[in-house]
Amino acid sequence: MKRGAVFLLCLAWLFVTLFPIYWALVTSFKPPPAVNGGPTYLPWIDFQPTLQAWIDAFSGIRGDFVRPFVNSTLIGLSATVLAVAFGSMAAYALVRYTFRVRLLAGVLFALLGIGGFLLFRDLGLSRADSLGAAFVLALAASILANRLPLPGPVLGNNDVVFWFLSQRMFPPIVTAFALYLLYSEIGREGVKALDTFWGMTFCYTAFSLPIVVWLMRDFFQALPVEIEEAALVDDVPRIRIFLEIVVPMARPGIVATAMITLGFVWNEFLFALLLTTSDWQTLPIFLSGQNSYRGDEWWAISAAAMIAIAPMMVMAVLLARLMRSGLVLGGIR
Amino acid sequence: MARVSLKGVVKRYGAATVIPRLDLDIEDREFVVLVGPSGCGKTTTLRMIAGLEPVSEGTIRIGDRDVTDLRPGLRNCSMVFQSYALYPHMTVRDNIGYGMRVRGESRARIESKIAEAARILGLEPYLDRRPKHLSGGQRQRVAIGRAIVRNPDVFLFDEPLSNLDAKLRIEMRTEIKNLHRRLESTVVYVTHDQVEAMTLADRVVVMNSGVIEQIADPITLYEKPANMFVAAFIGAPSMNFLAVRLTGDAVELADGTRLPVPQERAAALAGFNGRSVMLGLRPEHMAGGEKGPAVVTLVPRTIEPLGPHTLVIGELAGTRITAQVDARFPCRPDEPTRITFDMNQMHVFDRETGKTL
Amino acid sequence: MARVSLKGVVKRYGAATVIPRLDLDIEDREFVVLVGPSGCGKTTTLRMIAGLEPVSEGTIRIGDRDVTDLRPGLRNCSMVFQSYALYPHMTVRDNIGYGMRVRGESRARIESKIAEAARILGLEPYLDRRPKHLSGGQRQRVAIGRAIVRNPDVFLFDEPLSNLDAKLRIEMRTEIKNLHRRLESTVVYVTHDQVEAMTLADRVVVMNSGVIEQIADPITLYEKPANMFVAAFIGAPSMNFLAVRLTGDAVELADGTRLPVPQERAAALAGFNGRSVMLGLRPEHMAGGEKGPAVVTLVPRTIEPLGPHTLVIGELAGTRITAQVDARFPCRPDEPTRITFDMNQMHVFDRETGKTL
Amino acid sequence: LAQCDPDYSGVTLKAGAQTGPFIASAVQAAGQGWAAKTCGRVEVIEFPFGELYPKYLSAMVAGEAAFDVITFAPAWTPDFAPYLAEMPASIRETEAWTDIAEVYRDRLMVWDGKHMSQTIDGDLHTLSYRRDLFEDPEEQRAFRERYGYDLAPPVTWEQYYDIAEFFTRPDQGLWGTAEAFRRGGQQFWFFFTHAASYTNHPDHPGSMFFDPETMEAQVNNPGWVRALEDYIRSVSFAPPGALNYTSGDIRTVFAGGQVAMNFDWGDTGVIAADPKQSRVSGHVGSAMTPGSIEIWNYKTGQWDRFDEPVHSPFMAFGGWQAAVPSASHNIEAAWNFIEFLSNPENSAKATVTGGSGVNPYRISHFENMEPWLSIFSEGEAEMYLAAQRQSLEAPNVALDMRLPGYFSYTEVLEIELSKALAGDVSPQDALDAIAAEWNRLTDDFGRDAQLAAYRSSMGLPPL
Amino acid sequence: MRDPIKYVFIWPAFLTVLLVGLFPLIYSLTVSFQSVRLVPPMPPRFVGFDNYVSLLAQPRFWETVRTTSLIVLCSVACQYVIGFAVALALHARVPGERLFRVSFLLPMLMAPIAVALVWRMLLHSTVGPINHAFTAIGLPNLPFLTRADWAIASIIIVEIWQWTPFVILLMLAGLQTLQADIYEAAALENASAWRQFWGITFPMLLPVSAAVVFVRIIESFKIIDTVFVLTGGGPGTATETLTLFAYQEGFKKFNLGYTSALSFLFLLVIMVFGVIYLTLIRPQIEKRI
Ligand SMILES: Nc1ncnc2c1ncn2[C@@H]1O[C@H](COP(=O)(O)OP(=O)(O)OP(=O)(O)O)[C@@H](O)[C@H]1O
Ligand SMILES: Nc1ncnc2c1ncn2[C@@H]1O[C@H](COP(=O)(O)OP(=O)(O)OP(=O)(O)O)[C@@H](O)[C@H]1O
Ligand SMILES: [Mg+2]
Ligand SMILES: [Mg+2]
Repeated sequence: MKRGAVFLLCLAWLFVTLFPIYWALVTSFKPPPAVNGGPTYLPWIDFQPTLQAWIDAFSGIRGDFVRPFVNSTLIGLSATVLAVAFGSMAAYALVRYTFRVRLLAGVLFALLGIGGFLLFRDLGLSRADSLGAAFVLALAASILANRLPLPGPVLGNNDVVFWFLSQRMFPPIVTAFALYLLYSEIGREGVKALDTFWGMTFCYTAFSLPIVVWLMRDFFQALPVEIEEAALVDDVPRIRIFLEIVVPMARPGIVATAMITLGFVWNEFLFALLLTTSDWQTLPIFLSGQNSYRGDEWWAISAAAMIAIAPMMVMAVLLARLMRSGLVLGGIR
Repeated sequence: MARVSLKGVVKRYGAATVIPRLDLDIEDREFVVLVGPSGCGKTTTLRMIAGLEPVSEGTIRIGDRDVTDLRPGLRNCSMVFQSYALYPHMTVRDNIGYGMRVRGESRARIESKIAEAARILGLEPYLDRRPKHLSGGQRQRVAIGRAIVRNPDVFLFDEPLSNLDAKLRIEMRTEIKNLHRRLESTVVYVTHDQVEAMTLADRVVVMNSGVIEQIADPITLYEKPANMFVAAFIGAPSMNFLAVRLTGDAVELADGTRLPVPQERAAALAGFNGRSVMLGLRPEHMAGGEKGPAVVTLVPRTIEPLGPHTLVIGELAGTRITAQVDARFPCRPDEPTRITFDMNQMHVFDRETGKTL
Repeated sequence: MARVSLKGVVKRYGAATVIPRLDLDIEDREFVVLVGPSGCGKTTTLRMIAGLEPVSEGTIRIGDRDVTDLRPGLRNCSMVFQSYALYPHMTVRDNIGYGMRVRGESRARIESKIAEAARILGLEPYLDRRPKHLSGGQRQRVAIGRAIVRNPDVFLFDEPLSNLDAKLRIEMRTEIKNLHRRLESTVVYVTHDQVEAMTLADRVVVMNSGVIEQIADPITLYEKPANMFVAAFIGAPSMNFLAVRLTGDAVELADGTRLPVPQERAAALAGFNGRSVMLGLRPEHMAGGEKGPAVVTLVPRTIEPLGPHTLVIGELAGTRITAQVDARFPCRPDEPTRITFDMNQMHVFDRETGKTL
Repeated sequence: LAQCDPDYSGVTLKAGAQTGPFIASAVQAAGQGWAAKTCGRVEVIEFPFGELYPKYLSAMVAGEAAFDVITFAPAWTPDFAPYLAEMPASIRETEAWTDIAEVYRDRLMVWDGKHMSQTIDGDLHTLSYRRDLFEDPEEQRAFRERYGYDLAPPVTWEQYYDIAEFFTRPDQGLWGTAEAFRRGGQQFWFFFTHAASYTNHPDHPGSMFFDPETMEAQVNNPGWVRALEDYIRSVSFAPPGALNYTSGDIRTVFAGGQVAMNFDWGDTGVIAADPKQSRVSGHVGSAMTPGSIEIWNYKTGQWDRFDEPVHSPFMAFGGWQAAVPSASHNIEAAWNFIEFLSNPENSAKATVTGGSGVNPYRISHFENMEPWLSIFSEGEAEMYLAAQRQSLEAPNVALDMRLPGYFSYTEVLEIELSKALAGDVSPQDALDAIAAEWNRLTDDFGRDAQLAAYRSSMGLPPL
Repeated sequence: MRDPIKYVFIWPAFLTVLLVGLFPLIYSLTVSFQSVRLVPPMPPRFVGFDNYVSLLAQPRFWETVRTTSLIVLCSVACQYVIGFAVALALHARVPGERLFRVSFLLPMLMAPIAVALVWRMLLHSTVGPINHAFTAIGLPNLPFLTRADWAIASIIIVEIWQWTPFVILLMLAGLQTLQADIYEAAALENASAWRQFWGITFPMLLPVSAAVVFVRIIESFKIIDTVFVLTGGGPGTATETLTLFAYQEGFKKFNLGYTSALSFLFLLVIMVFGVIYLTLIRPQIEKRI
């Protein structure tokens, strides 16, 4: 009886979960009158399905989805690869080594960053140049400062992880907007960053890194250190240990993390909205444009939505399989 | 193959001093076993030798090199970990050969070394399996195989058998001993199982809280423990201790019972006459019934028949005592029983310092 | 307190039959220990009694109730899990009191029961700690405390000591035994450590692959094992087995060595004359030197001094043999040694069925 | 290649447009034609309407050559003008030039006295109604009985609401009218159409939004209040959920037969005529949006009465335009393409292509009836074109607002409108709030500069 | 150990985040103290805290804070309750569990934009099935997206639909870390399922819960896509969230200084919420660890 109730709860939630997806799917096969005349539910019974919306989608009448699709795929994959590569490396270092960062050095970085920027700009450098100069100056100064026995608290590995994570706490509009300003400044210097593959890839890499570091750190922490020590004793260089032993061992974790990252990049809207104009538009932007001048052509919108969802559905299946074998477990502390 | 020597080695973790000061010399080709209770610093010592843990003070030498600040890879030690630490994604062959490949040895040489190790360890049928398809004992042997292809100066073993079941443990013990004989290498072996220590070692180092309590060969350890700690640690069931007063030719228990001391022992202890000391006697040096001059009455609380003999646990003069008696010796809980002590085997310790007198 | 009886109990997991058919009667206030190698179905049996695992066939009775289909909460059993299964987020006090609070007992009563359990188990200083701040032995006692405040009909212990170190294990063994005596409850205790089984049990149930091999008191088990499995399983080091032929007043080894059989044993075995059988002899029933009529020459491969005695491991007629000799008995690896067998203690088994003849 | 004329082989023009099919498909189609003719290539980049302005602006401000051709709303011209390349004079010397309706040619395509852009679509609001209902004798009789005059396309807003009320019959799934009410759904143009009738005084051209002498916001004068009250009234005659309607929705509900009339850009007529999408095809009538007898005179602060209803058809949005950012590397080719896109032949084809979104803006579009017959019956076509042309040529046609900082002005407008529609604030309060913000914005942006811009956009000479 | 290789490992990530993620903030911070407008173009000038002051004085800012908080708190609370319940159900090994697991994950992986589009269709007053179902059982046609309170409720519902899977995923992972034997011990004490939940499951998962809820709160505060598509912030500004507000200011009006200031106020709001949350929850967690 109790199991029955539990099963019913699951069924209810299944319905809640699947109905909207089902609705989008059937709607994409409806002819316009079957949509506008009020809801219809079952193909062949309520209405005669048609492939028109799909034909339209593929023929590009409502905007060409192939290009955003390709863009999303390229940017998604490269950002994922970079984020997972950089993030895993950082997470690994954070698990296996200790880092000590003086708070004062961090503060110095921020102060020098702002001050340097203002100073250089007043000295007549262009905004992008003064930004770059301030960055280098601040970074160099704070690295040096970190060596000095400055007073004040010393931050350890957990703080560094938190620093990475705090990235996610910033409202994206703050960073996206700032990044937009930065990119356009750089653009004015002649290095195009807005609406470029690298611009998008770096942006997504940076904003996926916190999650990757967070997740991968847990996966690495779960790995037995002795295996690496065995290799160390065998005189295997760290880089090779990482690449040939750690990475293969953490592969399930890496795959799970990569999929979560890919999902994030694939679905991301705000950065894409702000930082792309034409060449590197991504799928969510394409989707948001499906509101039409002519009114909502729900069949077309549904087809477009299905196109955007499909790859993620495949991922859901894979992720669920990983989840079953308990691999996502590492994601918890 | 080489000598290993630790001089004035200190290890601190933050504020906690784990090893206050350690001096240890291990001869070339010697099989040294470190034993001690959990947390006494055995693993730490081993890892410092391997270079996996930096020393806080002191120097470590292997052969004629000072390796104190050398990174692990350059010390030419091989280590077998408690958890085996096999590379899970590699086959047995690759596990054994990986280090050589990294060092860039020739393929032919790698192959022949793997083949040789596999032959020695009886791993030929499993060369293409992954670790997870091996049994515990097989994994153990792979870990050893990985260590021997290196021709290391020193073998380091960290509780390699503790994950195995009793039967396999006994088998592997024999194999390791044989291996040592064949490879003629210096071995430092950590365990907290004293049977393992006794059966394997040329010399046993008994540690406690980071301090070496005694270094000696197994039989000396059993027969002439340097102090109460060693006496209690070596031998199972543990040695019994009774607070007694020495009165020339006998010892007097708290309840007034007097136990005669054999002549030669009494002579040796003459200097301590009248002193309160600790009397140590192993359960196996007791017997049921009245078979000698030193007889006490024990009220058994628990009777533990082990088959060949039976343990009688009871109280004597306010101290818990375990006696090992013959399996057929009749005794029942709560019925006072006569137990004979073999006072020839007695040990006497200083009450304050615990040192053997 | 109550009898426990399992009748025709079968347990299947899907297609795999883990327990083919089990009949077991446990008397009121009896301390029964289930032993057997890993995976033989000990835990499963215990869990079926507790109701945590449904039986596939058969009935289980506790006292005069048929509890086969009763849910665990209503069977009035207490169980101590191998992993202790303490509630990690509760203090010791809450861990012990949780069940009573669930049952809605009065606060005063709960407090007094907790206090009593804490006193019995020496847990008073730790009542406000959480499990993770306790040592293994203390956790163990909390788990027991949780079990005893319940006044259960039956206590179930699943390898409660296997996570403890040797010393603590011996202590806790004694405590459990005392507890049983004090609480006068029926206890079913699972272990795969045969020393534990021997020392604790009123009766030991030896299981193998879901089948009961023998039920007997410890000494009987040691002295009169029903078959080779029990003989090998009980006793450490394990019994030695040699394939021999019975020739009236002697047994003949594969290499032709003849060992005389004592009169009374020979008489009992007369019916099997000329048959090939298995001879079983425990290491502790051998001795170094020529001390009796049955003497063999053993080439020791390994010598393991254990302190009180030494194990000599070598081959005899193609079979590996372990002999236990006196610590002082001189022998060295690879030098043939004379070993005497105490043929009075020999066991003879059917070669096919393994049954004791 | 000999047939490339002029030869733009190797040139790829990037043309921005809102997400298709509207306009984008017209650009696309023209692009193919242009490619065949000149060997160049046109790549259409599409954005949702809401993103178009920021995308263009940010790209142009950043000086990126992201676009060679942009298609946009006239209202944005003031913000874009500094970054646009002027139309080459050669285009203005052709015959096709004079064919463009005057209001586009001389007003909307001009900023600061220069021709900066090319209209590629005509836009104003006209009324559509269902002839099957309006011409049903039963209905006519019932209407007459109830309101005392004949049922016909409304000429004043009073009639409009009488008719709307008459046809509001939820039990039959029929409602009176539909207008766009959703924030961000072209809502305020519908409101402006109401407002134009009450505030676009024939004697004071350009006084609808601001006082053209002081730049004082007029948006809270009694004419506007009345318009807002009307606009709010429309909700009660619209289908449920109408508050969420965009201009797109009102077309679908009209084509779906759920409302008796609506007013909209030319699209309703085209969509409703298409039997594939429409349940009322063949029954669509068109007319000018209603007018008013009374118009507010901002100078005197009084309502002026006229003998006949004055129609002030509203040039809502003002039709899509095309222009060339000065950052483009292909300015010449880009203008060549725009000329091609808007030449009489191509544009005529586009006006009658379903889904092109292009509505008539050339005289020839109205005069050449033939292409229209492919979608309309003859009667429908005549009525449709007549309504369009009449509106376009109406003497008191009202121009849309064009100002620098356009979005700042319309944002507060949209917000307050939505609040008023939701009943959270009274119409007067809403409009007062808008006026206050408009004045503040004007001050912020520089009153003189804004005034000059406003006068320019309304076709008034500089002060 | 002092091993310089560790810098090789950490610097790529560190630099990327510093360069792309954090450093622009410094720039943006300086902008927030200036008046920078692209439309109509005006030269930047330093205005001190003016942008902040005028924002704080603006009711619209506080309204968006209120709206966003409301959406966040309601939706996260529901996500947590439903997600936990579903995770418990899945953990109980219901039949068809595999199918459930896959399907339950789906919404989380879908683009919020697509989700919002689909839901706009579902909630549509005339062509949507939800209103259709409601009218069929005699309820009035509900103004899901057109009345302020309904619109907020709709957004909350969509948020719940999309993000409950996240809670399910992590709570399930958390549940898997719980030892079965603890429950068996409780079952032997005859504790009911209800008591087991409150006595064991809930307190033991409190740390995980706290983390999940924290992440959801932080992430929810960023909501824009859903609102953007579903209501566009309307009716009026009833459903305008902080991010949407900032977007309008920045990318419609190109009022850059103002927008930067707004962004930093936004950051402040999130931090206030984060700190309040952590101070409330931490003692609870510490009490139990
Ligand atoms: N990283 C560390 N930080 C602080 N203390 C540590 C660390 N590693 C070990 N210790 C402490 O050092 C002491 C010695 O540890 P070590 O691992 O050497 O013990 P051990 O003798 O090997 O014990 P066992 O038999 O349990 O393996 C222990 O008290 C332990 O708590
Ligand atoms: N849920 C299960 N599904 C299938 N087989 C199981 C399951 N649980 C136990 N088994 C099998 O049942 C057999 C008996 O298991 P049980 O846990 O009772 O062994 P045990 O005697 O307690 O062993 P150990 O000493 O290792 O605890 C084992 O072979 C085990 O693989
Ligand atoms: Mg250790
Ligand atoms: Mg078990």
